[in-house]
Amino acid sequence: MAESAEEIRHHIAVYKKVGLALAALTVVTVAASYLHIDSVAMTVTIALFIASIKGALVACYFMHLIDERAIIYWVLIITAVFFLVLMFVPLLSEADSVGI
Amino acid sequence: MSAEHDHHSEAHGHHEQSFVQKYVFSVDHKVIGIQYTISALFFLLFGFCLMMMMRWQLAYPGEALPLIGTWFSEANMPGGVMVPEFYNQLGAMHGTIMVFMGVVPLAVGGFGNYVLPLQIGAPDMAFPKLNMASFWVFLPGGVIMLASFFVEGGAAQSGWTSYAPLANIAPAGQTWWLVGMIFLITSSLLGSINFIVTTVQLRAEGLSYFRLPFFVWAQFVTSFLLLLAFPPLEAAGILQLMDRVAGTSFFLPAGLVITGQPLEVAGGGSPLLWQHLFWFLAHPEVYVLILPAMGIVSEIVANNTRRPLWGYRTLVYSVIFLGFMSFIVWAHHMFMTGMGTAMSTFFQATTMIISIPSVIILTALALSFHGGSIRFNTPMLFALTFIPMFAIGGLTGLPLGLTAADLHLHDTYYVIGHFHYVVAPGTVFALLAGIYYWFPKVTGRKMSEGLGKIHFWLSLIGMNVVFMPMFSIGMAGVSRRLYDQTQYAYGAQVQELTIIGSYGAWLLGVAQIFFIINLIKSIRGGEKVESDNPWQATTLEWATPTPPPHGNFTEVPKVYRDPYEYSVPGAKSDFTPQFSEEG
Amino acid sequence: MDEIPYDVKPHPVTGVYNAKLGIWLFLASEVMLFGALFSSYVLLRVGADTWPHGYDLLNVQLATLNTAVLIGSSVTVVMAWASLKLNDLSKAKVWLWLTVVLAGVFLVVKAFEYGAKFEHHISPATDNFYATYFTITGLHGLHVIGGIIAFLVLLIRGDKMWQDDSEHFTNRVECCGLYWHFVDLVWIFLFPTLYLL
Amino acid sequence: MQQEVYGYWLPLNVSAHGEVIDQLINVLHVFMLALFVGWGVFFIHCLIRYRSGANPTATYDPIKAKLSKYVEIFVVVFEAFLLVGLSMPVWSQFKADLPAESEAVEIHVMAEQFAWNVHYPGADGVFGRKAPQFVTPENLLGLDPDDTNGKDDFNSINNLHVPVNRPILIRLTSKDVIHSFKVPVLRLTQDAIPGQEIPFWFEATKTGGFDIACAQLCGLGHYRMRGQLNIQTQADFEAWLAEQVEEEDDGGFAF
Repeated sequence: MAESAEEIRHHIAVYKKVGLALAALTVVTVAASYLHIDSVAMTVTIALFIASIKGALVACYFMHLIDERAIIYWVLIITAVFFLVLMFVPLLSEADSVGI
Repeated sequence: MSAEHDHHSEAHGHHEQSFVQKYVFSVDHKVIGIQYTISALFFLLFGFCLMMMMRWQLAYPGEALPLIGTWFSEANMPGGVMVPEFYNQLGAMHGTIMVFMGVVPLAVGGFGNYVLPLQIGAPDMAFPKLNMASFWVFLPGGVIMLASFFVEGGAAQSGWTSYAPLANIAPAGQTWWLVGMIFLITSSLLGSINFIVTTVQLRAEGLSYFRLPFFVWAQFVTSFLLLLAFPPLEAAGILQLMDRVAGTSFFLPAGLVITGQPLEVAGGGSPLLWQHLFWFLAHPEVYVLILPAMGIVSEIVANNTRRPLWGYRTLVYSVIFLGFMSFIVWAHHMFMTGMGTAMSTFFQATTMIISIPSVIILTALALSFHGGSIRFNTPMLFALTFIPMFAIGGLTGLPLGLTAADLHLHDTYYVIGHFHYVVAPGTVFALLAGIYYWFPKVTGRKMSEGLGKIHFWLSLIGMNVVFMPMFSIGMAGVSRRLYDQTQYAYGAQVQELTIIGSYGAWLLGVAQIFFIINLIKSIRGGEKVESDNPWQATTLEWATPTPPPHGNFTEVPKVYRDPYEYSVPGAKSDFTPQFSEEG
Repeated sequence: MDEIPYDVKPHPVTGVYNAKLGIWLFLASEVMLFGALFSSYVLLRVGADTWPHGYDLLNVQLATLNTAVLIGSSVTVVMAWASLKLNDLSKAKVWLWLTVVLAGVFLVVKAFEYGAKFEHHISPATDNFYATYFTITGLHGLHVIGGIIAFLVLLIRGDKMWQDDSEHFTNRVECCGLYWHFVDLVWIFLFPTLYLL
Repeated sequence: MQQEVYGYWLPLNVSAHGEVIDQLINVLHVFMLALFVGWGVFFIHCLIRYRSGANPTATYDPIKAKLSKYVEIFVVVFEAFLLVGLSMPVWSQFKADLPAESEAVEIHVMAEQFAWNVHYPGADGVFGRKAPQFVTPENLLGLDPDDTNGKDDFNSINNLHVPVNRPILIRLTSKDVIHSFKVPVLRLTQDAIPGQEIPFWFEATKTGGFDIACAQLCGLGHYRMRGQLNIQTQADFEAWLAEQVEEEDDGGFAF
């Protein structure tokens, strides 16, 4: 974690840039949705792609994940694994169901 | 220290504390541990009483409950005879109380809170106020659950699993159940955060991860399970609450006809969604019930065989692997919901895999006895009995994990027998062992060995007489949750086994009277312990004064060796504590 | 032994103080909570015969405004923390007040959105689209309220806390900030999933 | 021919697929018992041999336990065998290989609190369309009155008649909550999920009358949601069908 005043000032500059980037990406998301692309897969991909970039920016810079300690990374990696299980396994089960 | 300045030390202030601060809204992990223990024991007893009433109905369906039958309302027990609705309430609440208000709060809230900080050499939990909050969220949750017996239509009656849509259309008690669950879940979450941070951050100097007592490892893994598995059930609870209160249909498909009347909801929901979210929690929950028990048993076994646990590292790796795998086996509870071949193959494979670390843990514990010098005191009797009892529970899980065998055994008494062997003679025995074992540290007095042994032998017989026949009853095909199994030809055939089981349950009840007497007697007049380390144990909790004061340790503890250094060749005595400098 | 170690100062091995690890663990559980809700949403939507497009039914303009407001509040809260790091309490308090105001704006806008729906007799019971919309945004709204309460506590007790132990206070702002960014993060995913797909 | 149908272990098996299941369950229990007894003998031996009275000083060094390793490997291999060799084939036969509709006798079962509605297609062999909005006390199945295919359909409440030695294809639904269709003698359990139609099949190998139970808690009447399974010879079954169809002709709905 940055301690010196200079590093903090550098951080502040980064925060402003990230804030602007997020605002810009929000505009892009909304603009993209006005295109009303026919393919559902395409729409979902674009929307989630932009959201992921925004999320990554918030997590990396505002939440300082870009230079966080190993212990925090471990917690998040474990969480991410079970998050993916939670997101996809029920869906796969549903898809594999013999019922109609 | 000025008044301005003591906000850190509010938790550990030297100033005189009022009774309320000391015993009610205490931030001391030991007081909170005792609060959890006492409330959990009370809930366990209550849940057990519900079960003893159910056993009457099972053994003698339709006959008036003797002695206490007239205490109940006409709606529940007209003429002392239990009605099916009331039976279902007792069943659902027995499960909920035992799991969420009894065993977990005792194993994690009670033992974890009291013992874990002591074993790692910490002055308290990392967040004492959060710890207090966790208990004071737990208790209202429990009270809401019990209060639901008195609302219109009675308590929740859709099983402890609260499957939709049955739970969606159940009387108001179900709403109370959901609210109560949200409290209990929140309490567990707060607790688990505290446990993990405490274990990671507050270990004494020299206490590396591989020198942690196995109990701490078990609690550590358990906390991760609670942290990550409980939120999905909280989400599910919120969704079911919305279904019941706001008229949504998350779990309700269109076109339901309830007792001839179409159900006026938008539809489009999925009943199986509830099961996925529920079991995503409830399978890890099984390991939340069993891992702390394994931890307690390991402590007591090492202490009373007077030798190191066999394969400490293997045990640690197994417990981590168990914790991880427990997240990806849940749908073996759902084999009969119309699951196809791909997913069922995946889930039966993971289920078989998860049995391996359990086998390894049991083997390691059994091998620990080889070459020991075994003392048979009451805590040890309970702890060593845990091992074969858990083995029966574990082994009978195998047929249930294989889809083909499950085709016959699914939702029969075989299942009930299986998981009760894991949780009742398994976990509950381990918890009782823990009470006998740590009692001298908490109170400065030993519990009576004589009463303890009566308690043990009666409980052992009672437990097995209740649960062993269930395998046979289940094999014969009798479904669980039946108000009266004699309705079916094959149920009537095995009714006598059910009657025998009921007598076992009542014997078990009698056995607990000895335990209660022992507790009360020993607190007031038990034999005083002469030393701070009466069992001659090696772990850090025995380095504190008895009972441990605020802040636990009189000097900052330091750790020099592995947790179970018993009978080290060339050592002065047969135990070399972790905190002892010279070996 | 009385003081709890590493309450304020980072642990020499893990490099974090207790509350920071604690708040991340809490966020991990929150990921699973919202994860379960997202998972339910996907399962219901995939299983539905028809599912409306959010932009046909919901007010995208207001939601875009709200996205901007929340992003703004994330910037202000991180600025508050940076100001404290630079030893400037009064500036930090301004940033925190700004955060609370922005969070308030978010809730007011949300209230207008809800109000418009209720006026048209649209409720969670209408269909599963609205059920998920109201449930997830409602829970998110509760998180926003929680954040406001946390920031108000920090503001009201700020001077005293800062005097007692400035580092401890800075840590508290950092932890509340982490929580607040997470609330922002959830919204960043909620916005396209509910409004734009 | 007197044969015990129900007892203290597996009941009589009357299904074609049940034999493998029984084999699996029995083999597994022998394995479990062997493991438990072997392990228990070692355990009790340790308790007696190493009690503090007999062995005042414990050994610090762990025993080298090769045997336990072999046992663990054996357990793994054996579980893999059970899984791949016995369990999976039964399941895929049961779930994936549904019999062709031309060969099988198709029957619809609709569960409700607290009864099994068994829907037969009648003389024309075609099922009438069903929809929840048509459900009335006279029309429990919710048959569409405008669908001519449904005119001769009949509902046999809690009474499932099937012919022996023929594949029976059941399509299972539920009107209200989750139920579970369980017939112990058929080694069969299948949940009935509202909003879903789940197909499954079996082939009965013996005639007789047996219990159908509900295996999933479905409310206060769960315990008495009992149905009767009648496995008949082909001739008896056809005679029964004809009788039902006749009643249907006489009095409209035969409910």
